[in-house]
Amino acid sequence: MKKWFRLLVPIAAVALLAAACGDDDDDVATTDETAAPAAAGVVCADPLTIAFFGAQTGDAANLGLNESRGAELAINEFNAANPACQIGYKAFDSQGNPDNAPALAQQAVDEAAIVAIVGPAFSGESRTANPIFEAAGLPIVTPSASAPDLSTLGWTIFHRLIANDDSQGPAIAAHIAGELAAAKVAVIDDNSEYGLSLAEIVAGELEAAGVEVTVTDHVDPASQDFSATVTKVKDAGVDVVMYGGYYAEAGRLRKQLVDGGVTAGFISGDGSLDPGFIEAAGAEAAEGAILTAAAFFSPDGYTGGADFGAKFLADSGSAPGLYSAEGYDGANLILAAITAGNTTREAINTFLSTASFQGITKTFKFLPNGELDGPAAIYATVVEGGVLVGAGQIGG
Amino acid sequence: MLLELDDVHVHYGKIEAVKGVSVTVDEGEVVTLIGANGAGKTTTLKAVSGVRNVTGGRILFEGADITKVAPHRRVEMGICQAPEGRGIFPGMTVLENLEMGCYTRKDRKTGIKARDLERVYGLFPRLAERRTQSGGTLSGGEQQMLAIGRALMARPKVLLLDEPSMGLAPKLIAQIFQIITEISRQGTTILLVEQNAQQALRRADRAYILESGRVVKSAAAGDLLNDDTVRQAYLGGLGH
Amino acid sequence: MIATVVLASLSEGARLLRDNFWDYTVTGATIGAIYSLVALGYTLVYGVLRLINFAHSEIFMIGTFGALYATQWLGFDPGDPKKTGIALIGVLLFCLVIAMAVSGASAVVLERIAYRPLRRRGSTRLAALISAIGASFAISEAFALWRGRNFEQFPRLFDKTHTVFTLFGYDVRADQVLIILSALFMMVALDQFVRRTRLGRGVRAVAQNSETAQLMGVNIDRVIVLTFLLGGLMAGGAALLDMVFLEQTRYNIGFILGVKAFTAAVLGGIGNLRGALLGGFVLGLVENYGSALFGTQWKDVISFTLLVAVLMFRPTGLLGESLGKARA
Amino acid sequence: MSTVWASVRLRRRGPLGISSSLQGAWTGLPRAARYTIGTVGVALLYLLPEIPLGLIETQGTKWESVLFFPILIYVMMAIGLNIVVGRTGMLDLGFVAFFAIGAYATAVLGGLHDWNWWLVLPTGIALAMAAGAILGTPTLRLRGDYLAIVTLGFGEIIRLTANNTESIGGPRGISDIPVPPNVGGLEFDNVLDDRPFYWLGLTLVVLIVFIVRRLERSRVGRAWTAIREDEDAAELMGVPTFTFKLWAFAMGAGIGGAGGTLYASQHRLASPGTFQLILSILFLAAVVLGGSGNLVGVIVGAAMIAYLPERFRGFEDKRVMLFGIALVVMMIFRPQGLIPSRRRAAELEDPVTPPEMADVSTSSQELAGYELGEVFGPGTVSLDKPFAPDPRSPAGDGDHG
Amino acid sequence: MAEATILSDSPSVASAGPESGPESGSGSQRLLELRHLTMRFGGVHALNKVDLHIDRGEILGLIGPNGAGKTTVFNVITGVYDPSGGDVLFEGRSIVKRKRYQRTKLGIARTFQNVRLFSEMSALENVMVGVDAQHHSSVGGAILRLGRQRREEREAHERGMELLEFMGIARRAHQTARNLPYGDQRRLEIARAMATRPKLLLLDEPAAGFNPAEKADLMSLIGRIRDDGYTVLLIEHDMSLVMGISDRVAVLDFGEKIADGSPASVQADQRVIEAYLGVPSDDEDLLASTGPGAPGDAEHAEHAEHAEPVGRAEPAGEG
Repeated sequence: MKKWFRLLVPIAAVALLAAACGDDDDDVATTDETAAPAAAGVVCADPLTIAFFGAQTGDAANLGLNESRGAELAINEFNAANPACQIGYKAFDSQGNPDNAPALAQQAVDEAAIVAIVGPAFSGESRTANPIFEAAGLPIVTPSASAPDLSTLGWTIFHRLIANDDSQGPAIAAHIAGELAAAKVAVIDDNSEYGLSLAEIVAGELEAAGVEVTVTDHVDPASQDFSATVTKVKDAGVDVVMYGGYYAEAGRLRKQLVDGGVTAGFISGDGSLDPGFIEAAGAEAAEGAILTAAAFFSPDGYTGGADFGAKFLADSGSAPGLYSAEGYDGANLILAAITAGNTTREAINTFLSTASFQGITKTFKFLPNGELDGPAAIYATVVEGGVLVGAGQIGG
Repeated sequence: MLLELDDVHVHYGKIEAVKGVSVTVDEGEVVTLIGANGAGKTTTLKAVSGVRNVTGGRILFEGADITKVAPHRRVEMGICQAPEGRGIFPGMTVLENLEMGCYTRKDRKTGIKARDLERVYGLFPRLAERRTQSGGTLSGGEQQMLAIGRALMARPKVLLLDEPSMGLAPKLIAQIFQIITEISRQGTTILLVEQNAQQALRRADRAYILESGRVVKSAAAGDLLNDDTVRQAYLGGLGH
Repeated sequence: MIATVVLASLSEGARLLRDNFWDYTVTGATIGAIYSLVALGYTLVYGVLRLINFAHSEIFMIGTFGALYATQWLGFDPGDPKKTGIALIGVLLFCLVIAMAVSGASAVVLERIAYRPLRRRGSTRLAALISAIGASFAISEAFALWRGRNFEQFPRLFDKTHTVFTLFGYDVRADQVLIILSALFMMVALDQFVRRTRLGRGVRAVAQNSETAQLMGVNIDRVIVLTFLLGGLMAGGAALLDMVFLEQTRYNIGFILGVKAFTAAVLGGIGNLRGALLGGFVLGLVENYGSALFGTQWKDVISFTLLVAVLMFRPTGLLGESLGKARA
Repeated sequence: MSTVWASVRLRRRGPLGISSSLQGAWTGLPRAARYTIGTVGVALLYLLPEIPLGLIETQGTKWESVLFFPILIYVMMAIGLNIVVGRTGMLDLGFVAFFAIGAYATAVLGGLHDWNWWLVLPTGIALAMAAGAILGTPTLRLRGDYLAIVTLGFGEIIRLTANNTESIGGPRGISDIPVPPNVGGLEFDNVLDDRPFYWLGLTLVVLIVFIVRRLERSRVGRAWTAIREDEDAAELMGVPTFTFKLWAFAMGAGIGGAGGTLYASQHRLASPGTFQLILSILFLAAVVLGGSGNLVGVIVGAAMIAYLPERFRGFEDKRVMLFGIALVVMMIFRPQGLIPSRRRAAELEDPVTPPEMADVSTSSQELAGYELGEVFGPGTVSLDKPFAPDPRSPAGDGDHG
Repeated sequence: MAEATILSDSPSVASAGPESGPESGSGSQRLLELRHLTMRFGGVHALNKVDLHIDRGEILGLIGPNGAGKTTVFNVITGVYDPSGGDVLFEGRSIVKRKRYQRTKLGIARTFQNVRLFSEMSALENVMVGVDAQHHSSVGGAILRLGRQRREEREAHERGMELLEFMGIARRAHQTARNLPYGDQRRLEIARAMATRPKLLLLDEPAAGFNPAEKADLMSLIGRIRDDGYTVLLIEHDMSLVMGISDRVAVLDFGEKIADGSPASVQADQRVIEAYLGVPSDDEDLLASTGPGAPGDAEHAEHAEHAEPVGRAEPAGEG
């Protein structure tokens, strides 16, 4: 854990520096339609609460905490600026487990003060919780549930703050086929809903682009030893290994591939975009790996996020991570709705579905199915010298 | 007095198997406990060696109260038992089984051990022949010899023998009892539990008759050979 | 249609296995060696107490943290330069001693807290099994609270990519040689200890006939502690080797490995030391070969199917004897 | 018979706890009174979601939802597993497999093939029973620990196969699952109201309890218990042990399947991630915690196992650890479970004259044996070996050489 | 009263099936026949070409020194062991291929040397398991409480109570078997075996651990069981008991039958005396001491010395 911090310190320092050089405008919501919270402040009669839904504990807590701290920061800022409208915050800790989600969702729905949800963080829990939110008309903005089909299930309360895997997958494939100019590719996943979906999309796109996928394999994330997969990859002599899954296994796989003598390039999706990847792989083996996401790993990549890292650190005591900025934006989006005078679930949902809002990560405007309107940006991050370095947009 | 049982009670759960047995064994004696099945003989012996908890009364050894002493400590003090059913370690060789006998001995110098082994092999030449054979493959008689020999390896002050004649051919029974007499002659005190009353009474100095967990009679062994109490307690009163 | 697909993938798997046979063999044997060492702990305790020590996996996990701390105490960081020669041997031995000591000690403590009170009360073995499961939860979760739920990295101590020798075209790596050899050495040492020494005889005696063993002056409590200690030491050894091999650990790392090691112990014949050795290697190899043939995602299915198949035909495992009956 | 496990110092206490005296009071009541109390009790269970219970209710999660899952589902699973473990004495570490089969049957038949829910339920149960029989046929001759590890393996095989099979959704699972048609005021399609599911589930549980009671008090139940107590003696007394073991497995599996069906319909999702090994272990813990073999006991045990972690969500990360510690402490101080089987309750009787062998054949057997079958362990009772009560009796068989 | 009921339910009168009763079935007086029965364990012959028959309605005493193979005979008859050679005929038909529980259904029941009750069940339930052997209702019947199931359940209960009464332990009906006094456990075992409606009842040392008074009770009880029409094969060490009650006695030694005949003729048989007392040896004590014995080698077969903590060494002399 401590090393985790050590790696984050330089990032945080960069963020601080950026903040110092940036302009002094603290306002986050500046669009044509909605005015920034006025100095006089928003006045609201009823107690209102914004809830976070996702893992706070358990194995998947990292991502959940990244997001919830961002949301909390947004609410704290709002409350400081608007003494006459104090917004409550509550976290529902699903541990990322779809089995736990319904009872929690029912509870959230039952609490009248909760007017909107930031989350659920994962696609799996979305499947069991969102029908409940839908039935109750409780709007959600999810910063990270990326399964493409979530927007096809007819949920009117669903809003996704990032591009889904249907955008990320082709971007990765295009990058492999184009930039990396690979002829043979191994597509490996962790046999999870997220990992397998992403891997399948990438493999399909690669085949379509005429790149040969010579190895497909599914590793067991609970298993420590991936040597059978390494042998398979070695046997095929591929140019690039694409992995769909989460950072701990991605790092472990990368390490074992390098140890086994595989020199192919390595690319993985947003699940792997975490400093934990470098830790797990070891700085040496991690070097050069490409990790993509529909978001920047560090908020200073965003135009509006210059001082976000510093504020985040000050507020929560830890550095921001992947989707922290999206969590922050999500909460601000809801706060913008409240600022605009919407205090019921229905009104907020209508606001979310129709309004356009400038966050620090992007401009949010949603299609009727809850997906973002406009081109989806996919960004790459590269491991260089043992740290994650932004490498710009690769698709969208 | 080498060994003394004073009003010993033993329970199995709620069932009282031994109901206040008092037995004394003097140094050099052969004392036998006889009685029908279920009379509490074996349980009494197990209480002496400590593998059964005493629920009442005391056990004294060389004057010290050993009622609460752990079984392995009692072996160190010089109480060693050849258990009912022999308790051979089937996966160990004869030699290893014998070595188990001196498990607690502090003087594990090879010389002394070799001398003890020699003594046992002297008493039981068959064991010497089979020393590398595994215990489970021995015949019943050989196992009994091994059990007694193994107990002797501990150089016990008192040797507890539980039904050494059990399941043996008459010829072997005779041999075993001859050896018991020999062991006693060499100076080891023996407490013998036996169903074969005739043999036991012939070989022992004194005898206790147990019935339903109680001592019903104790006397010099010879006097009991033709005693009616023995017949009653042990042979049963039927069919005459 | 499905049959054709299956056959096609099988024939591709067969080619893969044929072309990389020694690769699969060496990597399978490496993980198999670790399975074997952990399986010894299950088998020892089972042989003496007839208890599935469900928390043994946590003893292993504690060992990995012991090894990790040893390197940290020596001042290693994941990025540090690798050691060679005497220094390397010294570091490895130091970590081994610490891992074994930590695992051994926790196994003894575990026995004292979670099993002995039950034994004293004459509990059923089912109760003991539940207690073991509870202890397993408690220990691993305690580590999760203490160390967090993320993986922690073990530093690279030496150049693993270095090829020691080439086996039919497969470059055998230094860490693989180290793991297989040291595991074998530890297992032989344990086997000899149990067979040749007085204390080992005591363990065997209790396993074969506990009451007679008591009558021979064996302190059963001490033997049981010794059994847990030996199992813990082996798990500690396995923990260091696992850290050298895979270089990361966290609170629940023991769970899957424990299930596998227990499977290996049953496969070889639970209660049988040599069975654990055999079972571990067989499991490691079959898993790897099966992964090649059917795909990695079927790895665990293959292990458990193998287990069921073996038990069908040899209901007491491959070697089938209990610890007690092992011949000298 | 003395294995080391119990050989050392035995201090068996009669489980004279509150529960056993309560049990005594209960059995002492007249029949009518018992029926009345029972009916009122069941009625109260139906009213549970309606009565305000204050602090008893879970705080962070909705009480009505928690009542259905995990509490009711766990109860159902524990009742099923109890037939296998508590009644028949076979250790099953992979019971989650049948839960999974029930859930997937619902998902595939109801979701992919649009079967009527009321047809799906019995089919799911039947499929789970068939799976139990299929698993049982080759494995039931294994004993004790071997059966345990094989069932554990079976549970994992089912989960991994589901995960690897694309046609049933692979890791994504199947999320388009039908709910029961609305009946009267019970709107199963209202996702905001879990009470209809709770009531439906409770009705199923009542029905299952009724069936299991009848089984337990019949020739079948006696055969099960006889197998648990002494399988060989049972067979020699004319019990077709294999058939009845298979029935036990199938009945347990069927109840597990019913649980799976209900769970999948309510969660509208069947995905492999749900059916982890840990669930099997929790179900087993529920059975043992409540009092293996006792129906009321396992119901209470399951309710506790499901309820406590939900109630104490405040402990968040610590609750699994506390649960583990609780299991250990419980096994140390009350190994017979919260509400032990009636038979375990101490009985007063006149003192008897016990021959030494009385303890050899009964009490030590009970003390040393795994409750799950008296002779436990490799190779103890196979037909080619003598009938030795102690697997390790030195002269037990002549093949050590 | 109890006696009368038992009588009415006894195999000779009950019309449980075409095979029941000594007069029906094969019509022969032979109930059980062992032909050249051989049982080997490893290289040891536990039984060597044993021929033995039991006629309907008799009590056959089976005696022999420890390790002679008596319990092995029981185990082969009941199917615990598959014989290495020879045949077992029950009512004229070979049963060696039958499963154990099927043999019980055919009408063979046994008790055990060491009591093996279902220790957590009540005494009544133990006996009911025995009654169940001749019943057929299974899961479906139990759930639906079909007529047959109810009838069978009632019968099991009634017959169980009758048998407990017959054995004099009816007051123990609702006590857990484990908590019964030892003597009652032995009686319960006999009741449980009788509950299966056996045509042939195998009793393995039923008097082991009994005091003389109890033995006398048991003797008269076995007599009554025979009088009710059961056929009894009895292993017993107490010579006075065996000789007093058996119609015929067979003697095994070293796995071979060495004598078979009336008690008196067996007692007079020189080979029997030698088997029991041992061949006179140089030690004169041998003749005086009357412990039975068998050379050790046969013991692997029956491991009698360990699994049978009881029932040895009854002096043979006074029978």
